[in-house]
Amino acid sequence: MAFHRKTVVVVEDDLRLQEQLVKILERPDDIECLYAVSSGEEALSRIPCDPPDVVLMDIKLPGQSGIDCIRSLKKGNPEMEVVMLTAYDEEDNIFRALKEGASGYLLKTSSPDDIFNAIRDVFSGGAPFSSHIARKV
Amino acid sequence: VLWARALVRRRIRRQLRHARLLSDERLRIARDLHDDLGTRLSHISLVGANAEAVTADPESQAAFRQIRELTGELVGALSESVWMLNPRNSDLESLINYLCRLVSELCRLAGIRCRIDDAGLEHNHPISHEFRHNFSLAVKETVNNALRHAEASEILIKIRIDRGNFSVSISDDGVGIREDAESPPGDPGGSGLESVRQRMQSIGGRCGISNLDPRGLRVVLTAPVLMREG
Amino acid sequence: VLWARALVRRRIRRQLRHARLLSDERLRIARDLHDDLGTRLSHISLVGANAEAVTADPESQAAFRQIRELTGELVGALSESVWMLNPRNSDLESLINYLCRLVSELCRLAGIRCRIDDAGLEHNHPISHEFRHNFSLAVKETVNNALRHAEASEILIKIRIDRGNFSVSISDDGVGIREDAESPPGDPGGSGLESVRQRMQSIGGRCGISNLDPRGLRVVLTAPVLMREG
Ligand SMILES: Nc1ncnc2c1ncn2[C@@H]1O[C@H](COP(=O)(O)OP(=O)(O)OP(=O)(O)O)[C@@H](O)[C@H]1O
Ligand SMILES: Nc1ncnc2c1ncn2[C@@H]1O[C@H](COP(=O)(O)OP(=O)(O)OP(=O)(O)O)[C@@H](O)[C@H]1O
Ligand SMILES: [K+]
Ligand SMILES: [Mg+2]
Ligand SMILES: [Mg+2]
Ligand SMILES: [Mg+2]
Repeated sequence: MAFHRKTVVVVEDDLRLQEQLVKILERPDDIECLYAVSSGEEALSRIPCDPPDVVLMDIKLPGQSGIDCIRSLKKGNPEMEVVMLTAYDEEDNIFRALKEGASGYLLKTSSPDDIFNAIRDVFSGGAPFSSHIARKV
Repeated sequence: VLWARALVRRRIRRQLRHARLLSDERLRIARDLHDDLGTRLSHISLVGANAEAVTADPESQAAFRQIRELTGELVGALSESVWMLNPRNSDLESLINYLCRLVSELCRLAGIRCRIDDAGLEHNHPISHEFRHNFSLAVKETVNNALRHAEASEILIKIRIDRGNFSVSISDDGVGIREDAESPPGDPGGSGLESVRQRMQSIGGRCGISNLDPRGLRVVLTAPVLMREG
Repeated sequence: VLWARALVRRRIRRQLRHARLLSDERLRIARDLHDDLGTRLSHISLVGANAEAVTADPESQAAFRQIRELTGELVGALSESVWMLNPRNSDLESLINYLCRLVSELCRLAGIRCRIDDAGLEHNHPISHEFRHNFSLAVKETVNNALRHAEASEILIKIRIDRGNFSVSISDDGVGIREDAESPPGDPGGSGLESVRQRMQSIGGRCGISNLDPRGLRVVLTAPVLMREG
């Protein structure tokens, strides 16, 4: 496979977290963070015009929730992959996100390598799941 | 007679309403708390992750890694308590799923093989918050004991429902318990087994312990499945 | 008539019992979390402090310091929620003490001077959990707004009880709010003030905002002191 950088957009309302996430994504050569937005509304107005390969989407956003956002994003661009970001394992929300078309989810406390691998894995079909969630799906 | 029945019905309705109030409240509090704490923990973890990548000093790297791991464990504890408080988890099936995850995770961390046999259980049943809470903590302590004390190479979990009794048996192939091990002379001993007994008692159940032949220990936790209260 | 009175009494007793149940439950949840998380957080904090002392790398030191501060904030948030949930804090005096601590802490962290005037209040009064919860979060958001937006050099807090109404006024000597600042064109605006209004409304109170002459903003939060419910 030819070398191709995976482009990423971060949707996270807590600006301190957003800054740290963007900083982490700077490191690997095969991943490029295009930009970050801090609400579902902003995501819906910006992402369709300037779509990445993968959206890292916070579940809990003020106003429109991250889960509602997936549906609209996927409708316009079914190819785009969405990986949910969660502060803690919350099965209800994670299942709803998966039903709306998210490819997987990541804890925000994941190691950087887990984050990078999750971004790489959505393309090789290995969606990032915890074993437990996988068992139920 | 009709009148008395109406009274009783009204009383039951009121109790149900209050039970619902309690569990809604429980979940609301927990969610608020967890959202806030979860975000703060994520922040700590991310700061640590970025600093770890930048520094060249191996000691600092190790400390940052440790901080990240500790934060991850804390988030695990949070997730667990949210699970415990969600009334939608109030049935046996979800308890079983949870126990499977818990046990495999504990064994994975300890690097010990683990087999789970649930005999393809298909029944489901509502359970109370008390039941769920005490049963899962009892299983956790029992598995932890096997991982810490048994020197086992494998742990086998059997999950059964039989005539209204839910049971989980935890067997290991380790050293077993010597007759006097539970309270060695001069040592008050651990509090784990005692709390397992108390937890099982508090939900009308019991805890049976037996050495296996030729080696190993089996702990069987059993309790009647009751109606959900909250 | 006697019979009706007995019914009413019984109903009140039952409601009280359930209110107590609720608040016990709240406290239990918070305590459990606190005990578990508190210990783990101290561990994180210690790892950070030790590593900070050892390393010579200034960037790592800064990160360790930041982690320590974040952990401290987390512990603060945790204690705060335990405070909120503890039914023993259900009176006005303890709310006032808490608000004083909260405000001075927020101002200290932001490096802004703060005066608190409670006119030597001596009354006490039981308050509901709702009251305590919503009033303190409203004060917190209002003070945070002043610290973040006002460019003030000082904040003045006045605490009063007048004819059954409890009020806290938060004044700053900063830039004030321009007429259109609450919802600038094309910007949905923050949600803080709106949630302050909703919180005050939910306890039968209100929130008054006025620009001061020559400069600064005053926000007055007022609500009737009700009997404790839980
Ligand atoms: N699966 C097992 N195999 C061998 N010995 C065991 C096993 N489970 C428990 N024991 C023995 O029983 C003792 C009592 O267990 P208990 O859980 O009460 O205390 P503990 O695990 O030592 O301490 P604590 O649980 O309070 O941290 C243990 O110290 C150990 O000697
Ligand atoms: N004390 C103050 N001095 C000057 N401007 C203020 C003050 N308090 C609020 N404002 C203005 O009112 C706006 C609305 O405040 P609000 O709390 O609703 O939103 P926010 O603080 O911007 O965002 P959020 O609270 O949702 O994080 C602020 O953005 C700010 O412009
Ligand atoms: K990069
Ligand atoms: Mg968020
Ligand atoms: Mg033990
Ligand atoms: Mg605000």
